[in-house]
Amino acid sequence: MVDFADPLIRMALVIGLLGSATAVTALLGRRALVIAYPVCIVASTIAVVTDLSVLLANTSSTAHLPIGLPTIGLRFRLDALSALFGLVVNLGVFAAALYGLGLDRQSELSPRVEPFFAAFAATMNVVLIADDAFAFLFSWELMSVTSWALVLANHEDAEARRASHVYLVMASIGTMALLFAFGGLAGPAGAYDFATMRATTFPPALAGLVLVAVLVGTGSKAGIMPLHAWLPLAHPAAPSHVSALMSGVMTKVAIYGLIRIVFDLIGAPIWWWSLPLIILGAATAVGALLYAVLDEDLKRVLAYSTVENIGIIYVGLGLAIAFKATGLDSAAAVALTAALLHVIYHSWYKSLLFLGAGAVLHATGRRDFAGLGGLIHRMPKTAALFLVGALAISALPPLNGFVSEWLLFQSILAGPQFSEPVLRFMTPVVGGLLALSAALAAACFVRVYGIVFLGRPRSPEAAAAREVPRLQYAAMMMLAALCVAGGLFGALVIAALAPVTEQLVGARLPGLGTGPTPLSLIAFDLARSTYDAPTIAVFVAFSATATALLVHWVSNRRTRRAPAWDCGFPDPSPMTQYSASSFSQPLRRVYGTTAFSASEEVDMPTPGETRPARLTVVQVDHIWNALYELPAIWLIAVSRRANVLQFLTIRRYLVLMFGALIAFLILKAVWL
Amino acid sequence: MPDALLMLLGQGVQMLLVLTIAPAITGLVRLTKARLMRRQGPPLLQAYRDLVKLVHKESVVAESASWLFRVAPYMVFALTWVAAALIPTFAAGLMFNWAADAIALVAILGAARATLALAGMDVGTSFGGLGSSREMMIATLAEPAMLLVVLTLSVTAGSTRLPEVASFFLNQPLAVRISLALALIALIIVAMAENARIPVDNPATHLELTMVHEAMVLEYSGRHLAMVEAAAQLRLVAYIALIACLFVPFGMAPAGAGPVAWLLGLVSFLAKMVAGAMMLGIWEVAIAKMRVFRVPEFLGIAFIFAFLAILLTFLTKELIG
Amino acid sequence: MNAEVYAVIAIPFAAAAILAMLPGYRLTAALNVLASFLTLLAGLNLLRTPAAADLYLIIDHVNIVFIVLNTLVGFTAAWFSASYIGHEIETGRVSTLAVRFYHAMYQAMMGAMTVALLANNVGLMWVGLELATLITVVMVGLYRTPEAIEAAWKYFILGSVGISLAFFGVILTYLAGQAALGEGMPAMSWTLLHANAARLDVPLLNLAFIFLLIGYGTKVGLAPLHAWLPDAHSEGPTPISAVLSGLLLNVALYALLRFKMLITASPDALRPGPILITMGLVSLLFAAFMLYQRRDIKRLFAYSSIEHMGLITFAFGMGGPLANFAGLLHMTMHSLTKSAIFFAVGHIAQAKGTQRIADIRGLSVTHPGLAVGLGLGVLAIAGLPPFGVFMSEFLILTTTFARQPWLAVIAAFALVVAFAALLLRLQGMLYGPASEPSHAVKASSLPFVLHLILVLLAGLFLPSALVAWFQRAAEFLG
Amino acid sequence: MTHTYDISHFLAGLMLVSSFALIYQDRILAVLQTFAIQAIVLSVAVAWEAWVQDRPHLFITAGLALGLKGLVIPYALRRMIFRLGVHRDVEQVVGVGFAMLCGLGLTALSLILVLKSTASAPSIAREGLAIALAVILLGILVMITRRNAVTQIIGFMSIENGLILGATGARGMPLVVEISVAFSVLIALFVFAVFVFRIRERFDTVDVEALDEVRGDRR
Repeated sequence: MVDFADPLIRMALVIGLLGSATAVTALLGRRALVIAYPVCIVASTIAVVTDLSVLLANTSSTAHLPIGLPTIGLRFRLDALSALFGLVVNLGVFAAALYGLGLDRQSELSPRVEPFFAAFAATMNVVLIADDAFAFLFSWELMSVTSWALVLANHEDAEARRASHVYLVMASIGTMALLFAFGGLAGPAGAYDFATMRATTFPPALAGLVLVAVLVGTGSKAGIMPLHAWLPLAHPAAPSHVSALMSGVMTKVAIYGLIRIVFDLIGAPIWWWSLPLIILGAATAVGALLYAVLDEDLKRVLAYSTVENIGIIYVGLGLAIAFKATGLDSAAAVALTAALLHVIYHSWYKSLLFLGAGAVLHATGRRDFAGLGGLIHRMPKTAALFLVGALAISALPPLNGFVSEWLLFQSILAGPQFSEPVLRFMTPVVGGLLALSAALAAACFVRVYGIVFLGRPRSPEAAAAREVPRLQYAAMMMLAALCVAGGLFGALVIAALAPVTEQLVGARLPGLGTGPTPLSLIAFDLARSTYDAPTIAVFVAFSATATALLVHWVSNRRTRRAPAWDCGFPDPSPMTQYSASSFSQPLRRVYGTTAFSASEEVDMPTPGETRPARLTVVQVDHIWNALYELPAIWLIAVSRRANVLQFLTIRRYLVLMFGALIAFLILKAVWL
Repeated sequence: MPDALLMLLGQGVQMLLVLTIAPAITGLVRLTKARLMRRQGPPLLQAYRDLVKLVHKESVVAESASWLFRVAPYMVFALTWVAAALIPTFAAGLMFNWAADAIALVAILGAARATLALAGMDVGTSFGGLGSSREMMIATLAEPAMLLVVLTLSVTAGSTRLPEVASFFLNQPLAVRISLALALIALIIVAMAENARIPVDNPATHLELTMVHEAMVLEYSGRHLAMVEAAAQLRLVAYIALIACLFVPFGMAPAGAGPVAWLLGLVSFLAKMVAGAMMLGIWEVAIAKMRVFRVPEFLGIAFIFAFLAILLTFLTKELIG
Repeated sequence: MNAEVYAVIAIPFAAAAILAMLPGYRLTAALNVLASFLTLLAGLNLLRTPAAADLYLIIDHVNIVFIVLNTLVGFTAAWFSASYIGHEIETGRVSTLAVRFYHAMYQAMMGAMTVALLANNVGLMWVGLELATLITVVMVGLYRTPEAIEAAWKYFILGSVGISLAFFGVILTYLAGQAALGEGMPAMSWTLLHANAARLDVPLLNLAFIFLLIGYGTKVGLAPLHAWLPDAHSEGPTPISAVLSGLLLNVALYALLRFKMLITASPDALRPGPILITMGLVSLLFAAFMLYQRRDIKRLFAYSSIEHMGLITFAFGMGGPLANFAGLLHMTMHSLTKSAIFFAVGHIAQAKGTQRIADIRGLSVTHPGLAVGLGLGVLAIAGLPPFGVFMSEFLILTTTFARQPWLAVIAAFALVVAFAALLLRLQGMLYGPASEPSHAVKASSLPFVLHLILVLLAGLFLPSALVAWFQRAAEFLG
Repeated sequence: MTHTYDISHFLAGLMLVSSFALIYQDRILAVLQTFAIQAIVLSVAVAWEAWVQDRPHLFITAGLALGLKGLVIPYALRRMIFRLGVHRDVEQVVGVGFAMLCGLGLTALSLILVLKSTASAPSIAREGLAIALAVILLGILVMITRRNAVTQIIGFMSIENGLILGATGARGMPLVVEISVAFSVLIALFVFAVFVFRIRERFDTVDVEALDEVRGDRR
């Protein structure tokens, strides 16, 4: 007798649906593939409803299956935090599945994608409701494997193969770290269920050790620098709606793991725990954008910007820990709310942007800036929706990106209340870095949008682009609407977050209706800060339309179309317009020279030579070289050395064996 | 409730006020410069005439331009106007002051800038791109600096809401704080950069190598250009008003004060604006435009100052609530 | 000792005798499968019989699992070898005579291993193990290629020296027992020794353990005693590779475990933990690095076997209920998975007509079935869910970290290094444009499907009886 | 009773000496003869044990040692050596002197080990065991200091002599006979293997190092 009142039962139904979709599509192959996305849509809808109900009702239900680890079993728990992230995940799944449904049924219906897509969705849901270490890591690792398979979907591409390899290796490193973390929390006796971990208090040394492990473990999946390197490889390689899931949603699952362990399981935090999060986060927020703003590949830029946003979330979480550890609960609530809000909102606009990128890829078959441009004429709808995403991710009011940004700055303003000098020093530094990253993000996405959608097409493919099918458009539409609504009605979302912040830091933000208007946002109290998106939106809309009408009324409405002003050198070729690299040249000169020791070499032919002049830009990715290239080289070198042992003579092997024996015998003779 | 009506009225007054004085302020700057250069210079009303003329001219739109190109000017204008309207000028606590605090204000101005930069890239000429890219590069340095300045003041005043900040300094015994001084310098530098003034940019030039803002709007004409120009003038007003409101709020009518206090505030505000404009003019005459790639260093100074300011504030600030 | 137990030993040896006389590979192959199946039935039948022990044989919670496992893998490997050898004869790699002799040897080997598993007598255990080794030596040389002979000869020499050392260990054990149990057979019976562990002659026992460690360690393939293993795996016929990796290593390890139990039971004997941990970690690291340079697919997985034997030894070295449990589980999972992998590899090598990894590309395009088999197998052996190896590695690493963080870090490092290598090769073989030539091959998919299903089930759910046996054995292992 | 001890001790000592002789010899034929002598000494020693412990079935072991290892195998190997034409080979890998030093070291080690370990056991077992261990280790030493398949076999057989010595020395140890038989089979296999694998024909040498050229995984 199952009653569907129990949210966990409903989640079980969801996971069952997705799992069976996987099984059927995997076993029946091409014939069954069509069902994958519809099932995903249904399942994610149920899941969204369930999570929403749990979050709003702030209930928590548990279940226990007699399988999995002997004597522990599989334990599940669905509380407000899980529900919140469940919302993020399943909204993303819904949008991606909708988009997938719109894919060209003949060419892009692939047995290498559909089965894993459903499985991927299922595993992410399981991670969120896991309530013991085994269940958690089991689904966590399964999540990595399924996404790995998805990255390999177009396996003819050597780049995709390399990306997937780097990805799964990084993921396994992360899993090892998490194994350590849970090992530390479970202790030698092996108390692997979260309930026991919650109950126990750990010695600071062990807790610190666990924290490091958790940072590595979740960081490698979330893509915090310097563990981010797989992300700009793997996310672009996957099919676009999968990239949307990986970038918009899976990284959030990693964040969930971090929050679950650090805020929930380890116990009362110590102030210095926040330092690694804050420092890494701030560094990532700026560093990733420097990568993004100089990159030439649409999807890779989006991936880098994901890394940046993860950095921002880390800062928020770090501040929350710091505030909580120093007893400033209301400030902790603000910081945590900012982080969670950013989690939700980023999943929306990042999915939107990736789907938009997918649309571009689908329409033109190109991802490189050098081959795009002018798409606003060919695919106006996509262009409009992408614009919403771009403005939102640049944290411009009144869209949603700004709300979380604003809250984060509010929490930074509470910095002077720290008693710890280090934290007092850190917060303004972080504030500066965040401000920098916000400005860089704006520059980055003006560049992206300007190059891809504005101007004139840079390639015949771009010139011949066609608008995407209706379903893909619908998926993007939904996300864009969410972005706008999230921006205007942020107060409502924040009110919905209150249970989670209560659960994690024991405080909440001032509720709805305490401000001048029902929907105005208040961080601490009315006197300290308010932000009222709807009013501003109305204000701007009003004045814009008023002005437009007025001007049109007084002016003569004549408008003449004419060729663009060409400074007297008529040259229709689109090559004359600003390219992506020329756009980023000032930024490269300002930031790149230090960050990537970027340099330009101009090869100017002497007068009379016919060869073209050539400007080559050299950039060095120091992180990659130091932390990925170098170890790999070292690894191969060592293995070459060791490989000598494969080609010894039998006599030498006997010597080895004999040596081992004699060594042990001597040990025995000496010691025992 | 007459009180609310009054504040609504006040808000309306301010919106019209900033709109009406904006061209005059720009004109005043030009006039000052001209006079200092021993030129006759255009009369104050010239700026108004230019706008009217532009509005009545037909507007030429490039063939490769999209709808964004035509919508952008109105958006930019509206955003800037709203920003200017939300800064307490002659009276604190007007109807909509609470709608956006200092941080939001910075963001709104940022939105205006981004929109204009996009419009610059829309036509697909090298000029537009050049302007946009330089504009955004400058913004990446100017915006953080400005945000830090704002944060400094907010921390000192214990609020990010401009009316509170203003009234805090009003009720504070007058004292020179090093952090505030640094913040002021930073903000002034930023203001120059954002308003495309010498030494960062030269509003009067149309020389490809040097221009930033003008290159971005090169394609605009007629009513669109009028909107862009008006927006630029409004932005100048907004910045001077912001500096005035944050650093010399004296004479501003406190929240809840009546029309009488408003008149006083109005006078003082206009005085501040005139002073600011003339100082700007003098400064622009006094120094020369710098090369584009010297600008980052110049703005870097602003960033450093703002950063020092906020650092000092955070480390010295006694615990607040 | 009751008849069921003798049946498990008798059937294979009888079958060996019969097969030695019969000609024709189809018939013998069929008979081989049949005999293995009967053995499997007999093995399963043992599950019902109560634990019992006499001076020669024993059936208890420690070996029951391994006996069943042995008979099972013996059966599946026989099934696989039927189709495999068929193909080999068609391609003329082996003569029918050799095959005839091969099937007889196969049964004899299975019998010998069962003897070693069932032996309650340290001498008898030794005899069984060595017999099995010698037979495999001959089978490794089956192809008569220079490589095969080189491998067999090396296996032969190293194995025989191992044999001798192990035997000296047996003598010492007897002498150690003699002090407590007097002269004669009782002093060699494991149960009696274990019962009187407290009264054994400790120094002799310690000395014995060292010799047994080196002797049987050679069979387990622990570095630096591993040298025979990779070549023996890669040059012999694949069914034998599967049996070697899946069973013989386990049996040797099982022998070691029995002695570990003995030495743990005697209070003031040396603690084998550190020694085992060292050897385990050395093998683990060494194998992990060796994986990168492999060009031959079977040698690749042979080294991965060394790696896993290292991990298991490490786990037993750590000791404690969790680690020992995990070690036993890992032994089971590894033998199932690794043999499954070898089944897949055998068919792949036949399909591509080569064992060179570089010449095997794009299987997922040309042979989806084999690709899935190999892919799942490798993911399983790499310790990814939902397979059983994940559970054992989960337990090993977590409990190690809780007790000795640095050891856990080293082990994890080695595992990641190995994983990266395996994944690299796997992607190269499964994905990308397909390589020529590729023949169709009638693969018998039942064996690896069966194995993978078992491993998958184990990853999700362990039957309580199994858990109980492992837990009891874990207690004994200290 | 004391001279029983003396005699078995004496015989064991003789075996040890012969092991050293094995290391010392550098011509195959000489090695072979030395081994034959060692086997004969072993058979005597085993026979003596059989009489002393009065376990008549040990005489089988003694007979095997004498017949198989004392006569048959040396003869077979001798023929093989001549057939392979390696009877003049000098194939020490390390110098005799060094090998002897190692041998001394190993003997010392085994003495220390056994005497430390067997404080409780009867002294006869101790001496026998110590020497048996020494013989085994020396046998391995022979194996790793020779390159030739034949000499490796001989080395292995002397290891096995040591084992038999130890096994018989261990009073009342069961299965010794069976195991000695098993060993004899193994050795037969060994010799057989040289023909089976036809090392000579395939690699046209019995120098085992030649095998390593054909190791797989080189390509």
